[in-house]
Amino acid sequence: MTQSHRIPGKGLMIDRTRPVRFTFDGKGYEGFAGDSVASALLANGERLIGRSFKYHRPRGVMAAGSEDPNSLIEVHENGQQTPNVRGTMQEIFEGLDARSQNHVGPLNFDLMAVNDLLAPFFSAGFYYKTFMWPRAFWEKLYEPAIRRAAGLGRLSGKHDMGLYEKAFAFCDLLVIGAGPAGLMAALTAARAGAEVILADEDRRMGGRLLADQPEVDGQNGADWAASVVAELAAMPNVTLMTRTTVTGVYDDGTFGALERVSLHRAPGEAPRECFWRIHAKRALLTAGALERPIAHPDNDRPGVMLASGLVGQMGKFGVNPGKVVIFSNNDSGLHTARSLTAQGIEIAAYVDPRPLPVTEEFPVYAEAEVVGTRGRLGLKDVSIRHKGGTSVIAARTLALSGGWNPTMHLACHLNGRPEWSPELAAFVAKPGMVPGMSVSGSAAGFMSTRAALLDGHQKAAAALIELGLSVPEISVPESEDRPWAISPLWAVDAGGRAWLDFANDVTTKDVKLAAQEGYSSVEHMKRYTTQGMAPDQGKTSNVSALAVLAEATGKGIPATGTTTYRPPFIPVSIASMGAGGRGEGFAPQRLLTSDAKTRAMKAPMIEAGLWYRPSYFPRAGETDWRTAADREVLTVREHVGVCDVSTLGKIDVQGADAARFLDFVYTNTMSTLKPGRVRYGLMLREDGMVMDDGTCARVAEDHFVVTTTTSGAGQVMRHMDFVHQAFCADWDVRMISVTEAWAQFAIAGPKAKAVLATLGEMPSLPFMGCADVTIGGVKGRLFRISFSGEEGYEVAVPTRFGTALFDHLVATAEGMEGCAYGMEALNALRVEKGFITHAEIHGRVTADDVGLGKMVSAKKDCIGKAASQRPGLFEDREQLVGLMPVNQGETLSAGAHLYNEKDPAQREFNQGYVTSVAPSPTMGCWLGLGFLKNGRARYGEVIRLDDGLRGRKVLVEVCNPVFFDPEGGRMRD
Amino acid sequence: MRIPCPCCGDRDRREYTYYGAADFLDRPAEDAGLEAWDNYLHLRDNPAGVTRDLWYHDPCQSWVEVERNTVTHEVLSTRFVSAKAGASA
Amino acid sequence: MIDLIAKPAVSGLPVSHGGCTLSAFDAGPVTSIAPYPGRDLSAVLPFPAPGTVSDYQSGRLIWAGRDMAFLTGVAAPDLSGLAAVTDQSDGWVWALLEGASVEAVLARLCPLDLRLRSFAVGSSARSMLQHLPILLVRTGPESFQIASFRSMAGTLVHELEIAIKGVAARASL
Amino acid sequence: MTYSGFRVFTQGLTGNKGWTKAWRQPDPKTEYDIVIIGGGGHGLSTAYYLAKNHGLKNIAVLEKGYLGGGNVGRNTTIVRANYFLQGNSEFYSHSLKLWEGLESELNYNVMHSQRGLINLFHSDGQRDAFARRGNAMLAQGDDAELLDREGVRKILPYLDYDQARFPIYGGLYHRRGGSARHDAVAWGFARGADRRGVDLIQNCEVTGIDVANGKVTGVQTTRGPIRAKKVAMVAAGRSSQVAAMAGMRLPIESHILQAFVTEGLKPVIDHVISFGMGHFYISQSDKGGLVFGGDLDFYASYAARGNLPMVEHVMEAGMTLMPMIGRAKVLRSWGGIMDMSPDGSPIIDKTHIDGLFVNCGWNYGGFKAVPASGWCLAHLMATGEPHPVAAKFRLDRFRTGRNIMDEEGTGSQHNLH
Repeated sequence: MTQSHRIPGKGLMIDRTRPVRFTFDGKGYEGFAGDSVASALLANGERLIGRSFKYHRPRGVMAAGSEDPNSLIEVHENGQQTPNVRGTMQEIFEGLDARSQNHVGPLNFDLMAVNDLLAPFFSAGFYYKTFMWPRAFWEKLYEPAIRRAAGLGRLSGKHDMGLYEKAFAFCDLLVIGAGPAGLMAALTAARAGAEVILADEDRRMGGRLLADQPEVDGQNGADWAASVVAELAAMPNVTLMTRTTVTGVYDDGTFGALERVSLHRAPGEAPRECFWRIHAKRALLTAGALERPIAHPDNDRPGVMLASGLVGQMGKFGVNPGKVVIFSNNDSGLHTARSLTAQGIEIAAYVDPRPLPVTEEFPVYAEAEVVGTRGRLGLKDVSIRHKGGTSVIAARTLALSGGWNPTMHLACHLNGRPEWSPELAAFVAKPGMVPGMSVSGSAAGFMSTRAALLDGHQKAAAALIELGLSVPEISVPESEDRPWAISPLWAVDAGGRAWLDFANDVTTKDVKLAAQEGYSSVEHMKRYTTQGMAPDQGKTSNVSALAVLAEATGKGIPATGTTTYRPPFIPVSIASMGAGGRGEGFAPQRLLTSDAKTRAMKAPMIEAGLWYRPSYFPRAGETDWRTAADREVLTVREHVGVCDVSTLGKIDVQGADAARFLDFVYTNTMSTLKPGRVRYGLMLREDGMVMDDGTCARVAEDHFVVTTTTSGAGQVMRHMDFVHQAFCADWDVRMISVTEAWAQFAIAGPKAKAVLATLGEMPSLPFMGCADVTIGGVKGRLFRISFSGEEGYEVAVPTRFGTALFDHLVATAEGMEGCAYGMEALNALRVEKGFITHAEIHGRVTADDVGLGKMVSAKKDCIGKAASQRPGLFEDREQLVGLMPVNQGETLSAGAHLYNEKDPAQREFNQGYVTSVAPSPTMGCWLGLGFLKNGRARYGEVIRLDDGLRGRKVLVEVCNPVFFDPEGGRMRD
Repeated sequence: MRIPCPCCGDRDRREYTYYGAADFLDRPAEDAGLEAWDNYLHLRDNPAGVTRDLWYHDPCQSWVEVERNTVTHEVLSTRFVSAKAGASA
Repeated sequence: MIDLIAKPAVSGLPVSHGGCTLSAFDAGPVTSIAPYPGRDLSAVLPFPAPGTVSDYQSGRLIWAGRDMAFLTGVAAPDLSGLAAVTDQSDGWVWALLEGASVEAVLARLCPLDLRLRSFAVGSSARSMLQHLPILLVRTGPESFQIASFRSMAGTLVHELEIAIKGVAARASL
Repeated sequence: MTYSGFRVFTQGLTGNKGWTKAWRQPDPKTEYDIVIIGGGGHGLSTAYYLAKNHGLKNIAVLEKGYLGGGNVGRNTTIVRANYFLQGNSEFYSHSLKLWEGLESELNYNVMHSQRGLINLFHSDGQRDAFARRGNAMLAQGDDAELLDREGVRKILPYLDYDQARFPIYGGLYHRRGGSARHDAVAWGFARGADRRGVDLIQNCEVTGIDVANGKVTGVQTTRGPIRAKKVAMVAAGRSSQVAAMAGMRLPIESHILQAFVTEGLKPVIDHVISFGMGHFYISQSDKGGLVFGGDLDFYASYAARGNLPMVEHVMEAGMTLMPMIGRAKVLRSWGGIMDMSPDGSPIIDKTHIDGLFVNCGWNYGGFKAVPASGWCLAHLMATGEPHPVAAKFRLDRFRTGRNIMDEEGTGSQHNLH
């Protein structure tokens, strides 16, 4: 019968006019709109929902919120699946496909349940003591078996293409949890005009007012909550965030929060989840309290619930629990028994270890304990040990109430440690653990509704005063104000296995064994038994487990202390916190003005920093990169080539002290440079190693334009800002990046001047000269510099004209037997000339290592100079050399190591390594650059390039790194 | 974590680049010797408590000296590093 | 004689979803002005305080970072000896974001408190939009101008469009 | 008591009542030959090898909190020998060899799993740098293979090969790389040291280091003064504070490194994957959780917790590399305090105080070093000479510029980590 276990007329959250069909393990069920998977299954009489982690014991729903340790399911849609979803949190929608997880064979006959029989051998930490022999069996046999058995749900293995988002929010007061204290606090602050964010995990605000529905202000508490929410919703200074769990507290009033935006709907256009970064000037933690079970033998069967879970499932969803036994050590359990009775539920027994001089409408077993249960796939009966002996009582539901743990986890996220409250038998937050945040309501141990309402108001008032706002007149409504008392009972001593951590299958025996073996600090116990490490993060088990440990060690609970509470409060998907990162979103893409044209020419693009640059420009018939690159190189050497070099960083440096400043950041002297001239510059880090290189053009007396490498641009700008602001802020110098303002193209080759001539009247520049020019009426800049060794120019125009200029240059060059060239050719050209890039200046080399020691001016200080002169940097260093194969046909490879010809390829014999290689059509062989011990003294020596990784051994001759045109005549006139 | 930029106001940590202890402002003379440079570049008090360190507010390009606590992450004060060099702001 | 044709920084705009529209606009000439230490520019132009925008002739001076403002819309006056001046007209892509949900859209990308109370009309800020550097100006209760590096125009539009769509899609829930 | 499968079986039959303590809980004596400050992985392994390799008996390890409570119990458990600079190369190679025999050495299953480590690269330049690294590994006698894109795809079919922002060019495969169960390493060395007579003293904070005439004479602790002939500072995460007690300033800045673990999942990632471009690395624990992390939070801190910008960066890197993990949920996060040395390489050395030794500067990589670090420090303390594989881990290398080992090439100065 469908929805057989629904109480007529009950269930605030469900809409009985809207039936919703879904499947669980392929079987169709009907629930109502507003149901969770857990409540809908319970309403259909299903108690078994999953299997435990280690012993594969049958497990049912225990709670009504995110703390539930048992109801882990997979949610499937369109070939994608989400594992480890709490059945208590997943709202049902039409067509929802929910499945149980972690079993072999059907859920009700899990073959892995054999583990339960082997439990004596699977004690805490057993795996540290075995599986050690033979050694080779670990990776081959033991570990794969353990891995297969472990784990819970499954990922699909397919890319998660769902939409996720992140967002920022700001407020004066963040109220975390919309129960009685939270609602009262939000109302108080909102009426004071504060900007308030009220966040609640549930889809409807009210917290426990929706579950046990006490009277508030003369009406049902749920109705009172609805009226407060309605008032708040109408106020412009209030933001209500439902289905939103605050997951972590970070520094300076920053909170992480997960909003389940559309998980309650069939997949559509809206984001699945949104991860919020909320910055709040003040915060109130009103997250309530979580009930804990009592450890007694076989307390883990489906049908055993937390009393609060039962009350929640009844009040919110109208779930009918059948005949109920309640086992409680505190007054809220007794209240629940009375309340259920009043609602017509049969309480078969109320069991309490305390002496209780009460007469009730239901059987009360005082000074009694539950010592066992039966029912393989669902509870059948409960054994109660009492003064008169042991009674077995038939029941469908056993509700446990072992007391309440205030939900103060968030208050501990900044390393604060809570303190033990003997009255509450629980840990509570201390004031000031999170600056600007206070804890209120039952999260602070105020157990009655009236006390929570009052406290919420008072804590909000205190926050308002701190915010400089006045506290509005507001009457705190009347409500139940029952006293509450508890007599701690953590575990029933009656033999058998009594569960503490239901999710990870940790029993009292495991905790005691940890203590017995000396793992007696709470951290050791947790790590040895794995208690608290399951998806529920020990929400229902941590305090009980450490109490059992404290008893075993005799240290007492306060001295035992808690483990560290860390974010996130509930598990948070990687996709939500990583929203925007998928695919291209991880980092911005920077596109050249030549990008479209380049791609149209079918050039494969490669990443250069955040930029995309062409690798080569293939022509018809060219089947590989090598053919194209060789052609491009020879074209540059013989005719002319065009290359977009706009990715190089360009920094505009101006002011009367600009030259003086550049003298300080470059190793060489820029102040002697004449206007209209360009100089190569080398920049060190303060540790003396080469940071970057580039050119420095003096475009006017007090105006320079310096270039950086593509990847070094950001670091160089920061560095120059630092040097300026930290050491010479009073100098007349200002810097700004102009990288983006100019599109710049290299024109290189014997016909460069001819190409240039098509741009209009161009000045005749000497090598390393620069000038302002006008191109087609547009102001531009012309530099005569060369990274190819040929006569070379770089022409720059405002970026908007870059596309047009590139098109023109390529067309013009092609008309002169020239071409566009890409990074492969650029690399070959510069290797032929021995020009360095970041492959050589990789962060571990000095100016001297790359043969530029003389560029560190002796006449002045500069950044990095002092450290570069340390004695150890001149001993036994590897120096930049050129490498040519002895046998011209052989291929060189970068990353290979260098050895003397006869030495083995072993570390002790290492002589250096290869940084760059290129096939050189000019020289007719591969060329390499590398670093070799004492290399400059070894030109002419034959050594071995050894690339064991690629099985390559090549004899190479050490030579000057400038292979081609060492005099540089081709670059000059 | 939030750090007040002296010109932009309170900003998220994600807008900053970190640059280590403020010792780095006290640059020795070129010829101060190995010990002085070792002290400047490498050796650190590295206090568990109040420290002064350097942050670059990337959006506005200001270098900021921050006084803060390395144990609590509390930010106590901030100022431009240029305030020391005696100019600008 | 070569004739260079200018190309806009961005294509594919405007885009509009759920009452929020992203469009490109021409900021006119843009000049960075960075006064040298101790110089007073007030005789020439009203250099804006951090986070503000001031009017200059028919253009605007937008505070754009430490010791720097962008003069947009008009040519820069002679500031020789007073300030470093560079042409930034081509360095940036400018976009206009308008509509009732602008704050919600920007809240998905920018770590600033952009609620009207905190970021009034006429405010400017340097910040970031997802991983892009931006200059932001509030031009109205429901409109912002956003400038970012020109080479990143595609990413700028892409990020904003995702956010606009995401905010719009929530209306269907 | 010796552990074995048979013992697990017989104990299981008798209610597991017979398991004895893994280590004693002795009170401190007034004098030891050697006192080691710090009961983490490195301190415990130092004590173990002092006893095992050098026959020394009268040793105490002083731990402020509980054994293994620092970074050895909070890390992403990667074990590898894939360094390329001389100095590091031989040391980590030695350490990996020790790992390979650790279970039988300690009679404790540390679950060292050589499932293979793959470092991805995303450009020709990165491939060249990794080739250099791989050749260094081969030259050291360790294993390395260079995979191209298709080679990576065969092993890791679930990465996003089509649209990742930084396309996968290939990877450096280190088959002997893998992971281990971090706590078990600390506990295994603790139990081994204890069985050889070392006193492991928990909840004993060192409050002072006694020096007379340039020679160390003992330590002051919260459990009273303890005399000692030799003292080793093995307190990564608090190195600067401990050294300050001896009047020393170290080349160390303390930084936060966060790491994350998801809820348990059935096996889905069978290797250790390192995505350098996104500063992201990931593996799956035997228990089923995805264990992953990223780069430093980048600010000096002793708070042992991090902030959201780096959390988000790590998650975004995961999503760009392998969007199939999107629906895995992060269960816990933590922040470890890293001893960052200027060049990113460690220090195992004597100090200017006779009898006082320092072991610090492990940066992000201390876990895999645990066996060799103890082995080498024990050697130095027992013989007075640096062990050959740790000979370059000198304290004065920054001052002299000699043998700086800056693997990342970002600069041998603190602010450029």
